[in-house]
Amino acid sequence: MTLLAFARGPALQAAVLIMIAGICWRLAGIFLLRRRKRFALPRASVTGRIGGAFTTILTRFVPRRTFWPRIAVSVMLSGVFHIGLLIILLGGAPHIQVIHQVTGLTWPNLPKGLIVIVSGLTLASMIGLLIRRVLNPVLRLLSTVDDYLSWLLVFLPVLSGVLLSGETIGGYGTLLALHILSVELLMIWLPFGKLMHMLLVFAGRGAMGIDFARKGAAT
Amino acid sequence: MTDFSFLADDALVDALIMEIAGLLRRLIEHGEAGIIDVLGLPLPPSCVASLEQRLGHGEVTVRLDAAGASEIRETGIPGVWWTRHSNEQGRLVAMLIEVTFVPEILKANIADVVRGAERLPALTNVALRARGADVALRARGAGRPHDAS
Amino acid sequence: MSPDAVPPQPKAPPSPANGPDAVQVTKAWHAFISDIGPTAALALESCVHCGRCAEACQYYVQTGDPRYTPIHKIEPFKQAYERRSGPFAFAYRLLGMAPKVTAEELETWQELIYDSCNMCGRCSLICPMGIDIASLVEQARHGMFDAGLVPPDYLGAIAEKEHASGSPFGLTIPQFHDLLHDIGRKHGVVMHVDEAKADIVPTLSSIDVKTYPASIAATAKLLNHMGASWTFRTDGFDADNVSLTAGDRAGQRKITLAIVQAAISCGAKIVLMPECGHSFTEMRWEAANSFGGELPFRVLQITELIAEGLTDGRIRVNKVTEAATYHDACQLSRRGGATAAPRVIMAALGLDLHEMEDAGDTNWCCGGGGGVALINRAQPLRDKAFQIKQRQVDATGMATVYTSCSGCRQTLEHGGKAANWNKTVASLLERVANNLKD
Amino acid sequence: MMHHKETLGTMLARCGFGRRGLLKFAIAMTSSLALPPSVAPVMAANLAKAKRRSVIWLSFQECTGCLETLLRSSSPTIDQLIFDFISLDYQESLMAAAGSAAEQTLREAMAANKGEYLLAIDGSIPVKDGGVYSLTGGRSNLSMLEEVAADAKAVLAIGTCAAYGGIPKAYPNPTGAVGVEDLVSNKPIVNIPGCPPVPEVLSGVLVHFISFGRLPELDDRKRPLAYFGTTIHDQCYRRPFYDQGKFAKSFDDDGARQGWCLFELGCKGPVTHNACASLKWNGGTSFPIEAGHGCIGCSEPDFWDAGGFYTSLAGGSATGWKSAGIAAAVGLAGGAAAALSTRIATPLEDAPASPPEKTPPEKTPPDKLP
Repeated sequence: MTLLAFARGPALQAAVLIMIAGICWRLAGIFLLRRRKRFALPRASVTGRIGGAFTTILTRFVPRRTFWPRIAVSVMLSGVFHIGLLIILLGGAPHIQVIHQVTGLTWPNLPKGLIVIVSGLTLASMIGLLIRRVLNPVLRLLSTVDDYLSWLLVFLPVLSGVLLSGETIGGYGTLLALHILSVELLMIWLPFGKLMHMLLVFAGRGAMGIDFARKGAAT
Repeated sequence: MTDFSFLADDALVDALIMEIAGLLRRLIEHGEAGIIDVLGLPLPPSCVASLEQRLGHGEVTVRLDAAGASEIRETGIPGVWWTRHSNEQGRLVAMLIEVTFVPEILKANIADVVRGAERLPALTNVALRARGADVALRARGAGRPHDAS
Repeated sequence: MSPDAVPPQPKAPPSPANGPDAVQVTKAWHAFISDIGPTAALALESCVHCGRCAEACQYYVQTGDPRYTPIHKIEPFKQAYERRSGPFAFAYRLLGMAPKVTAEELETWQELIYDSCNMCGRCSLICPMGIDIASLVEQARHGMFDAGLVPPDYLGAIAEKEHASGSPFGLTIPQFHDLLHDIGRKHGVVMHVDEAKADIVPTLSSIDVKTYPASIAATAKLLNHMGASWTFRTDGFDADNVSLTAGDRAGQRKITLAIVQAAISCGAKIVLMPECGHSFTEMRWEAANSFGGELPFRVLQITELIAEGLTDGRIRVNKVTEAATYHDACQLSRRGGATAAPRVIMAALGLDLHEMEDAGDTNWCCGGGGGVALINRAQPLRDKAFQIKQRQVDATGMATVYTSCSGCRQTLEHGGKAANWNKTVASLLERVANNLKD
Repeated sequence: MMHHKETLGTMLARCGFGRRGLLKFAIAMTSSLALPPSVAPVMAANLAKAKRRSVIWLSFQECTGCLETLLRSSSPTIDQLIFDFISLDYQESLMAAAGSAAEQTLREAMAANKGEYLLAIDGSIPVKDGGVYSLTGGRSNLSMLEEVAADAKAVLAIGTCAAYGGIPKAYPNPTGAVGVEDLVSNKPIVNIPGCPPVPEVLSGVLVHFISFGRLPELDDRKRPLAYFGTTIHDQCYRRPFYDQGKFAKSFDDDGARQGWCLFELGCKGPVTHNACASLKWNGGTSFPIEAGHGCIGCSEPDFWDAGGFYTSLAGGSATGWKSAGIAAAVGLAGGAAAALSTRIATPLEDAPASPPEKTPPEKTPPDKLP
């Protein structure tokens, strides 16, 4: 059993199962709490519940213009990071291959050179985010071990991915194994820490969207 | 084969020419021969072709038949030889740029010369008649050079 | 039952003299987690510590003190949630990851949860994760109240008095009855008080009773002009609901249900909320939940009523030649969705409105809402918040700033006096009442 | 007949190959062994003077594929003759003798060249149940290996089976097959994996051994670095398509016809160390990828169990839906338990006052004033 066979075999299966169980556990733990019935009559001129949820989910991707000056750095860095990560995951040929294996969907991939450039930008933005988290007094006050651990568990896959695409140290086999193992660490930690925000972001914004749309208030 | 022409050939060609110049200077000053194993270098075929074309043709072209065909050609630069060796299946097994007065392989090897010398006496008319061979008497076909027995 | 759950019985808040001890700490986190539904749980679970909410909060923006980061204000209660009712609560307790909330912690957090938070919801608007931090602070206040940690000077005191007597200033019903008729006589307005049947039951903010009686008269004048059948109800008039801002759930429900019962007993079709922010949020969106069913009447804020009256002709006003700017009350516009009504009114009045920067949904809070105006030691913080509003109004170059919330009006006036600011702060209701066209 | 004292040079001359042929062969070998060109004359000289080197070839649990490919019958070439020169003293498939006579030959060869003969092995060695699953003349390969390897100068494990256990070692490995390196530790071992291995690699190793008296430089898996230092992927002529992200999606789509990269069709080139892409097969004719099929990684240990030949390296053996379902159920149960315990711990104490039986007021439409 080579490291790669281990990474693509039992380790992958264990990570997937832990992630699925963890996600279901956390979501069930949240959504099965007692729900207070809301009796107040919604405002007449209001979009429906689904409309409200979607508006907030979409509009919160871009902060309101008036906030930009004060959060420009945060928006820029996290924007480059998230969009970069999305391009890597949805544009990289091997990633499409994995998605195809799981879902059967496939689509044309971006050239590897472009993906490497985007990965470089993503790494840079992540380092920027880390520096900001350490230096900014607000972020230093808020940050917990989970923030730094989650940062690391996302940084390692992107870094190993870049090294893999360059096929430099240790050759393709070892680098691919390390890349997959680092993703598996991410998958294992995902449900229990900050990375769960990948799912909670939609649920959270949706919940707020529904509540505020009911009141006809700003979403 | 994929066309690699888009790669910047000139840089590679220039580098090789500089190396050949270095080997030539060493040959002139110290009499030391030098060899560049072209097949061993990760060069695109277009670059090898433009180098060979740039070095040009000299006065000597030798065809060698030994364990497959080989061609040893002096380039336009005296002392710089372009050698191609193929094996019995005709596959190119080595391509060299030899910087020397005359490539080693052209010289007859002492062991072969000694064996050749032992065979020579057998070719005289007296030896042939002694063996009752009527071949020479008919004096029609001249003996082909490597007809050993 | 989790081992150390204490059967909660709401009673008058204990005197906070000797500071919180273990029992009160338990009551604190128990009150907080007692009504956490999926939405609140989602909010507590999805914070990614990006720090953007600080950039929207006037207290961080003006002081630069990271402690005023909105999400940080509920940190001890978030830990309590994780330890007690989060999905992985058993793991947090087992591994001791979220430390137990300590008494000292609660005490230091009092200033963060009360003095430096108007529950204005501007942070909820910037949060990329869609966390309604304002409502979490409100829930945190439930905990602080149960632990007897409401700032005593004088939000705690007023909340106590309101819980006991039904009015923040402890007015008895007869005193209040006479007061209304005095205002009617002084302003020459027919007052309807405690009539058996009426279509509209207006409610009052105690700030108006104390400082702006003219706006009470204006309300009466307006309703008479409309020819509607209306009456004040002394058995259900206090719109303020200081208990809400203090975190006293029992008091909040008692005050709210008093209004509901009064309105039902006289068959009202509309309960009218005065020029006040939190009262509208409480009555319009929360009262039905306390009532446990759909309210048998509509709840309208006074600006909504005027806007509707102007559009269907029941209210007619004379044009005014005046230019002014308008300050939105957070609970009415951002949190309440009634941003449009004042604009309709000012347009009908022909008032030349110069909107200030960040008007409407993303307005900066006046600094007085959410009970902060009733906390003396919060004065420096309020002044800092006021500076933003001062800059914004000065930028419009207008001499007058209208508003539809007496809380804002009083806070802006006090701030203005302190900074000898030569602007007049006026009520939109009174402007309408003084320009009715009979 | 072989003259024991004869040198390779005289033997080649006898077969019509002069020293030029030998020098040319040495030049080709130096290039393929990635040695500096100046080494060629030295190698040629050493080869000429090289004395007979006895080789004993033991075939264990094997399919004779390695033997087939190494001793092919195409026109006699120099490396073919070198094989003859090394006087393969014992090879069950090739030698005339059989049965006890064959054993006798083996013992004689071992005695005559004690400590000097090369031991070439193809096929894995089953060790389960005392090695009973592969016997030669009633003797287990296990015991034969121990005995013969003891006096060998070096051991050549030819083919993935001999090197790493190969296909017999694939799960569930009923015979307990292992590679030579798992059993022999006190001898220099050269692994020449591949199923079958590239023929030129063996001649390269032999020539290096004969001309320099020592084995070529090996990597951490004891493979000659000259041939196994890079992966197929590194030397693959389709690499530009890989870099441009042009992948064949099926074996007969237009991408495949244009010779695009076969990564998505399961090619294991990137993780397989071998010289197929540079030396190619059948005298440089072609190699699997050039023929349009992905590399299956046959020279890597446990290649048979390293995921399907047609699942791409990027894929993995994902969990089945059933086990995923179970995991989800476990999660939901845990979450539900947590939520339930919270509900119990926080009874609805502020039950709202029961609303009076409401006389349903006629519904005023929300927008109209009374």
